Amino acid sequence: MNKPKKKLNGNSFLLMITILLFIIMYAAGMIIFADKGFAKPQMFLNLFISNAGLLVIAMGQTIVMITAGIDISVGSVTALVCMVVANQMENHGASAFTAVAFALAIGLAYGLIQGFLVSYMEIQPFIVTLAGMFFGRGMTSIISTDMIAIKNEMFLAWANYKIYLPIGTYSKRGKFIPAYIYPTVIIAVLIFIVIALIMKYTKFGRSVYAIGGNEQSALMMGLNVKRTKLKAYLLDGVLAGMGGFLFCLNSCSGFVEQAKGIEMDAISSAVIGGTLLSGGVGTPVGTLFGVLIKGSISSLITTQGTLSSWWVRITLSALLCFFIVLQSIFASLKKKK
Amino acid sequence: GNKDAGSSEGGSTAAAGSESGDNITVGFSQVGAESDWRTANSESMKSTFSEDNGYTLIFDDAQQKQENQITAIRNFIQQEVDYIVLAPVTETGWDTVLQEAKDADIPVIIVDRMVDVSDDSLYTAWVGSNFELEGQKACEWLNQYAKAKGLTEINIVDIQGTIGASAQIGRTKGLEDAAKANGWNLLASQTGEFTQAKGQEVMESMLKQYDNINVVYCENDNEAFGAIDAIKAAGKTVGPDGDILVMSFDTTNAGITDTLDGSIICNTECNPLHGPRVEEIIKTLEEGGTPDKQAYVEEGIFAYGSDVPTITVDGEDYEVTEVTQDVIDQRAY
Amino acid sequence: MEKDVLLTMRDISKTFPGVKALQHVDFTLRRGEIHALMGENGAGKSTLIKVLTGVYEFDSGVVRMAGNDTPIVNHSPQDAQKAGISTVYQEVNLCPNLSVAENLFIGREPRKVGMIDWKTMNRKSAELLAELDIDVAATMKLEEVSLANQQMIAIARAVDMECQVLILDEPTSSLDDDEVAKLFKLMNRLKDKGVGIIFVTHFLEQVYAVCDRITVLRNGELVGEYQVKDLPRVMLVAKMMGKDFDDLADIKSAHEGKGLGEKIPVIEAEGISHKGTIKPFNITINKGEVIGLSGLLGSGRSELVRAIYGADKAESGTLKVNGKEAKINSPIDAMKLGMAYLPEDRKKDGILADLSVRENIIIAMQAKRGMFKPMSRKEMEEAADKYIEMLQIKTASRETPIKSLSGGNQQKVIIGRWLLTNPEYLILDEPTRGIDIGTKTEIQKLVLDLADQGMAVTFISSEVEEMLRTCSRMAILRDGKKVGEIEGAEMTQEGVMNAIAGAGGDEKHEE
Amino acid sequence: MQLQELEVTRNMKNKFDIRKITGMRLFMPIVCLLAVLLINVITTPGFFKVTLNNGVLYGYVVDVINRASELVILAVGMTLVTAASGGQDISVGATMAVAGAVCCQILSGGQVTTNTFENPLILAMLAAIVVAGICGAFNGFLVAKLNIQPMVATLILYTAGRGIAQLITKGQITYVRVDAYKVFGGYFGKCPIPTPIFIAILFVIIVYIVLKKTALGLYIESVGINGTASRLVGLNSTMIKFLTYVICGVLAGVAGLVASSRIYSADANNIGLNLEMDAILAVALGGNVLGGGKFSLMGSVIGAYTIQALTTTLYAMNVSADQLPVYKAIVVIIIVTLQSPVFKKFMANQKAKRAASKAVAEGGNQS
Ligand SMILES: Nc1ncnc2c1ncn2[C@@H]1O[C@H](COP(=O)(O)OP(=O)(O)OP(=O)(O)O)[C@@H](O)[C@H]1O
Ligand SMILES: Nc1ncnc2c1ncn2[C@@H]1O[C@H](COP(=O)(O)OP(=O)(O)OP(=O)(O)O)[C@@H](O)[C@H]1O
Ligand SMILES: [Mg+2]
Ligand SMILES: [Mg+2]
Repeated sequence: MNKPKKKLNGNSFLLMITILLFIIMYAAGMIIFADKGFAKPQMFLNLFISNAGLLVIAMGQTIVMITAGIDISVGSVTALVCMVVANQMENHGASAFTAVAFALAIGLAYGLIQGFLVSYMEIQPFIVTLAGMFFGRGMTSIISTDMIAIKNEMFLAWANYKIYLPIGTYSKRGKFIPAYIYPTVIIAVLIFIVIALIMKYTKFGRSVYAIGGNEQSALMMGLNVKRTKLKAYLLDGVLAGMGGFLFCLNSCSGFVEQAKGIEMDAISSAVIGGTLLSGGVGTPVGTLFGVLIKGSISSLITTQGTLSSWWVRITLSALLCFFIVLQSIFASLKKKK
Repeated sequence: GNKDAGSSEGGSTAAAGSESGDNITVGFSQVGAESDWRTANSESMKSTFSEDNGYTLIFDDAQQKQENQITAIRNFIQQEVDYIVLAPVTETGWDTVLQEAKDADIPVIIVDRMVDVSDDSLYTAWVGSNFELEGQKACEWLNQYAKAKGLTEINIVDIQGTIGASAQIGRTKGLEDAAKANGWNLLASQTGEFTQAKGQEVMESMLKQYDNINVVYCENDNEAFGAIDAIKAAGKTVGPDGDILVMSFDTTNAGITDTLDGSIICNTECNPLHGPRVEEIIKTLEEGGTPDKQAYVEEGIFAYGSDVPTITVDGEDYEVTEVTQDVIDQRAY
Repeated sequence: MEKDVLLTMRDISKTFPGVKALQHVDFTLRRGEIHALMGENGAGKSTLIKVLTGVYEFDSGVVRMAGNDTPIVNHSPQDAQKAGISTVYQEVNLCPNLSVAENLFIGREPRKVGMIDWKTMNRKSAELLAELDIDVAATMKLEEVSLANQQMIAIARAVDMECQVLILDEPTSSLDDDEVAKLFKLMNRLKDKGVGIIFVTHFLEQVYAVCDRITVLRNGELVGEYQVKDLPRVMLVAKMMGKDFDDLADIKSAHEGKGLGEKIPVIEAEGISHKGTIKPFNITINKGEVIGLSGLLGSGRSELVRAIYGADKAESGTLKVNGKEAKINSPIDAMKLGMAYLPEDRKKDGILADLSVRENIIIAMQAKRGMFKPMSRKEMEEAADKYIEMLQIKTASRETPIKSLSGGNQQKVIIGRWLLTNPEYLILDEPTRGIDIGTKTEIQKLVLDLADQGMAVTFISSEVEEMLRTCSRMAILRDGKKVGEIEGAEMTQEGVMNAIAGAGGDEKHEE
Repeated sequence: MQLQELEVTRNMKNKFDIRKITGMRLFMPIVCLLAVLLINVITTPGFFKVTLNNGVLYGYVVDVINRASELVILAVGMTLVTAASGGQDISVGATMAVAGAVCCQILSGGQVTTNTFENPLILAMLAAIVVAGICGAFNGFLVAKLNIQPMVATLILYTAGRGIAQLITKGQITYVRVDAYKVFGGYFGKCPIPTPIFIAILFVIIVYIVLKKTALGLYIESVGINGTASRLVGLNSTMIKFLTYVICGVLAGVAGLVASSRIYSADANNIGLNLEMDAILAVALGGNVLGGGKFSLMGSVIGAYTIQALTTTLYAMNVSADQLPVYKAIVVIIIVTLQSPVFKKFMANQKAKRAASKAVAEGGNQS
């Protein structure tokens, strides 16, 4: 009687659609802009190189969004991390290792405080993290209003260490150029894998989903809602700190205006990847594709390269809109079935 | 059209390309379109590197984000452009990506802000404004003007640009040094974020705190407009015969119009027309020459009336242009 | 402490703003007993349970558990679980976004090298589901499961936990007889193992079928603790209500013959169907008639009325209202034609949790009148007061948010909401779910009264007896198909059962 | 026993008035606003001085009320959107820029600066508000009809909006140097009170009356609390959500016109910049739940004034603008903590404890 029907449920269906749309879009880009190098493997790797920090930050964002929360402070945490890291190394002679510790400590502190306010004080996450965003940005400028360039040798060695891959392309001049990545990519991908495993295979991960699905029920089912939420924000904070550090490895500097709007990128990546702001739904894999999709939309626009500033903004959001609407249409089609 | 793959041999690809009717490809990463100045700057690039002039311009708008620019440059490298022109959002953090460009043998020309890199060979040349010099010029003008007018006590407030922007840093430094040197009374500094609305709000607040302000040093024209409104709303007057002198930078069309009637007493230019300068550099490179590492664009200083005909900064003389309708009409931006 | 006492609660008091929910209540649970907790709606049963499991903090009193000399206080359901108390709460409390298996095992997932072992979890779930005869796949998402099965899953979860005390707060309210029987079997098994079970229900026959002892609450106060055998039914009801009451009164015969002689159809549905669930369906509902829809769980009763009401769009078929063909695209169209629909899932489709009782009562009327004709404050208050009075809704005031009412009282508010719109055709999908027996009889009477006044009613209930008492005609559904109508003499418990099970009853449909 | 009860009721009667006030939903927001203002009594003695300067009212307090106007207007729209859809419209700042751009471009007839109206003012303003309404409708369509999450749906115009505004102004700031245009952000005739104050109050009153005189308020709350249940009681959830977004768009348009009139120009990059966050903050400071449902319009309005009071206060204290967010963050956290359910419960418990010990003491005396 109990035939377990192997049917694709709504969410994994959407994830498939998202991945498919990404592949179609990227393939289209490769065909249209073949002469502009879009088809090169390095172009694809660049998506990861440029978005390593964002990917890690978006992982944290995904987790808090699944608890039905949100964290809009990640951008300013990133800026704060970059500034502190740069300031410590350049003005206080800290080593690159100490800098990593600072980055994680900032993330941890943010996670603890915001997590406490959200879970134990029951203050709305948007407001808590909005305050966190204000605070981080303000602190950054209190530390220094100047731009600080990082000249620390070990740090630069990390940042500039190219890892060549056994693939590559020939340049117009006939030179073989091997494809490469930076260590940041490896770290980001590792973190992604760890988070994906945590969300799928640990009690904490599943509790996060349960809380997002229905907080009251989760409580009644005997889950420790408050502690789980605190942990979620803690993890998010640490990931923001880590992401900030990766971001810093990419930009090698600290300044006030850094990473503005990263929070919106992280949120929209997660959403494109199928995470619901109302909680309970979303996967790290989805978010990965969300990041890749956002990255390739920008990449397509840059490659096109004849748009004026305002058309860039409009096109960017038109593509985003197209994507989101398409998803929503697929979702409702699925529901009707 | 970038179909010169066949004719590509050695380093003179682009030159060969342009001779055979093919275009030189230039990738330009612009900060954004945050001000009229920036729009004029983009326009200058676009009109210089047009198809008609034998170029293909790949324009990228970074929307004020450095990370976008880093991505864009990587993209340009993959597109194998002939030159990269970079108007950096920030001065710092370019080592890695410029190294990638260097590895790919693509010359990089920096415009507007300078970059702060560990190795100067990472970029080929720089074209831009000297913001500190702008500040020094403006302050020197004020110094001369005060002498000419017999102003003994100068109570000045500084409406700064967006904190951390090169223009803000340079212009503020110019003022702070001059205030110290000349014994001016620098009452307060507060950022107006280069906008009219904030400029007005900040000025309103300053006027309530200090009633002896006689000079306002606005770090761009928009802030100056706001400040003028705030001053008028407070029942004071601006201009040579008024209560408060308003100084400004950028010399946009709207700004210089206010200089015509003295509302803005002195307006220091910040020239956005970088296109021709960059083209000169590219031409030099195409011909196998070595361009100057640094090239400042020429910038004037405009003032109401002719009380101060010339100023001297660091031993160099600069002529002060008296604003007339003709001057305004003849300006390109 | 007595030797087999598992749990004692002494002198428990709990107040909510404006409500004294519990006052000096004592309760004792013994090993291996099924202990019924009885009382009218709002008597404080759920509150007592929630106090015990740490959902609410209590104001005063002492809780002790066997083998523990010091009083215990559970600060959260988690603590309660650790203390060996496993609970099924009144409203289904599961996570809709997780799979069935996860809902069964969350918080105690089987692990392998520290990671959740999904394979084992799904297998164990399948076993558990099979054991309880629940026809859902372990990998299904919970929100795709019908309410009744969700209820069963919640029970399965609670039962599967190693516990000393099992609490079931109205677990049977949306189950049909088969499921109830299954549940009872299970309860008896646990009882034999020495588990103490607290059982809340409004079905008296269920109390007498399984329980050993009864504790009665009234208005938050303890009435007393009794052995089942010492407390006949009539007395139990009297204790609960504080007055004598004969729930077995034949309310129907009083109305017999009062119905309209002439049959004037109000609703004529022809070929109504809904994708996947309802096969083309004909039904006529006359003025002054109460039609029952009967069938097993998931037979499509709810879906059918939803399609008529426009809550789901019907795929095919025509609908005539008062002889005129009607186009119904959304509930408001149906309402304008004089329909009213009381949904079965109160929590999801019924209550507007944060709004006051008053607003919850008038909202449908207000929607019908339209945005630009707001009801005056006075009108609203009068309407609210009328139904609070009429349905004996227990609430601190009419401005109390509905979410702080007891489950049964919430249901009454929703009934009031629809009566206020003065419908010509009223659809009631499980209207007496979670309602105490006094009020249940009142509602049944009310339905018959309304029918006498010419209202057409469709009545859905999992309780056959209740249907027999109220309906003048019954349509039987099976697997989304109408398989017959019964009327008059056929309308007996047996007749209905036979009809539901299919002719002869030999091909008894398994659920 | 009975005596004691009597005692309690008597005590309650004495305290009744205070309780009624402290129980009000607006109590906390008002207290917070007053607290922020009170800081100034100590730090900036002249803060509350209002003088008639040059025929207009002049002083910090006037500044607070005046500068808060756009925020107040936005907060009203944001409140409705939040209540109905349980999400926020983050495109309002960009919509303001679009409205400003449309208005100024029409007035200047496409030129960069103008000293005379090229087209009638009323036409330009109407067009601007209509365009803003269309922006709102676009958001509303995505949210209500396509069921896209509000923050993401509005993210589209959040990014595109300023681009569209720049497209309209061709990337330049359009100046309308005509005195008649400065009225909305300045002064009207000889009236000593800045016009934006009136505009803000006017729109608050309009929305308030609409909510009072129609059932819209109830509909919005109902839809925000439970969309499915609302549909079943005959509400058109889609339409109601859509409507709130349109209203929000229109109000953003009005705010855009005020902001544009203040600087008599259309600055696509800066009009309404970051104002969406402040508007959301205002809604929260007003004691509203960002998850939708019941709402308090006046709470949001008070929240908006609180934010501006805070900003002006910090300016008056000479806090540098780039460091200001730090203080703002701290104050915001303090305010929301004071309003949080946990804190309220804690206070209630404390009070109950005190009352209990007092009752015990009194009871002891009497027996
Ligand atoms: N969270 C709450 N806030 C305020 N009052 C509440 C709350 N929960 C319950 N009450 C009140 O406490 C009283 C007891 O409610 P309870 O839910 O315990 O009743 P019940 O016996 O379970 O009734 P039912 O049979 O209807 O489920 C009711 O008057 C109810 O209004
Ligand atoms: N929430 C739901 N999600 C998915 N399928 C459902 C849901 N509710 C019911 N169904 C399915 O729809 C069909 C008809 O269900 P319906 O609720 O109409 O039955 P019913 O006769 O009213 O039974 P019940 O006593 O459970 O209300 C069944 O196959 C059932 O499994
Ligand atoms: Mg109950
Ligand atoms: Mg049903």
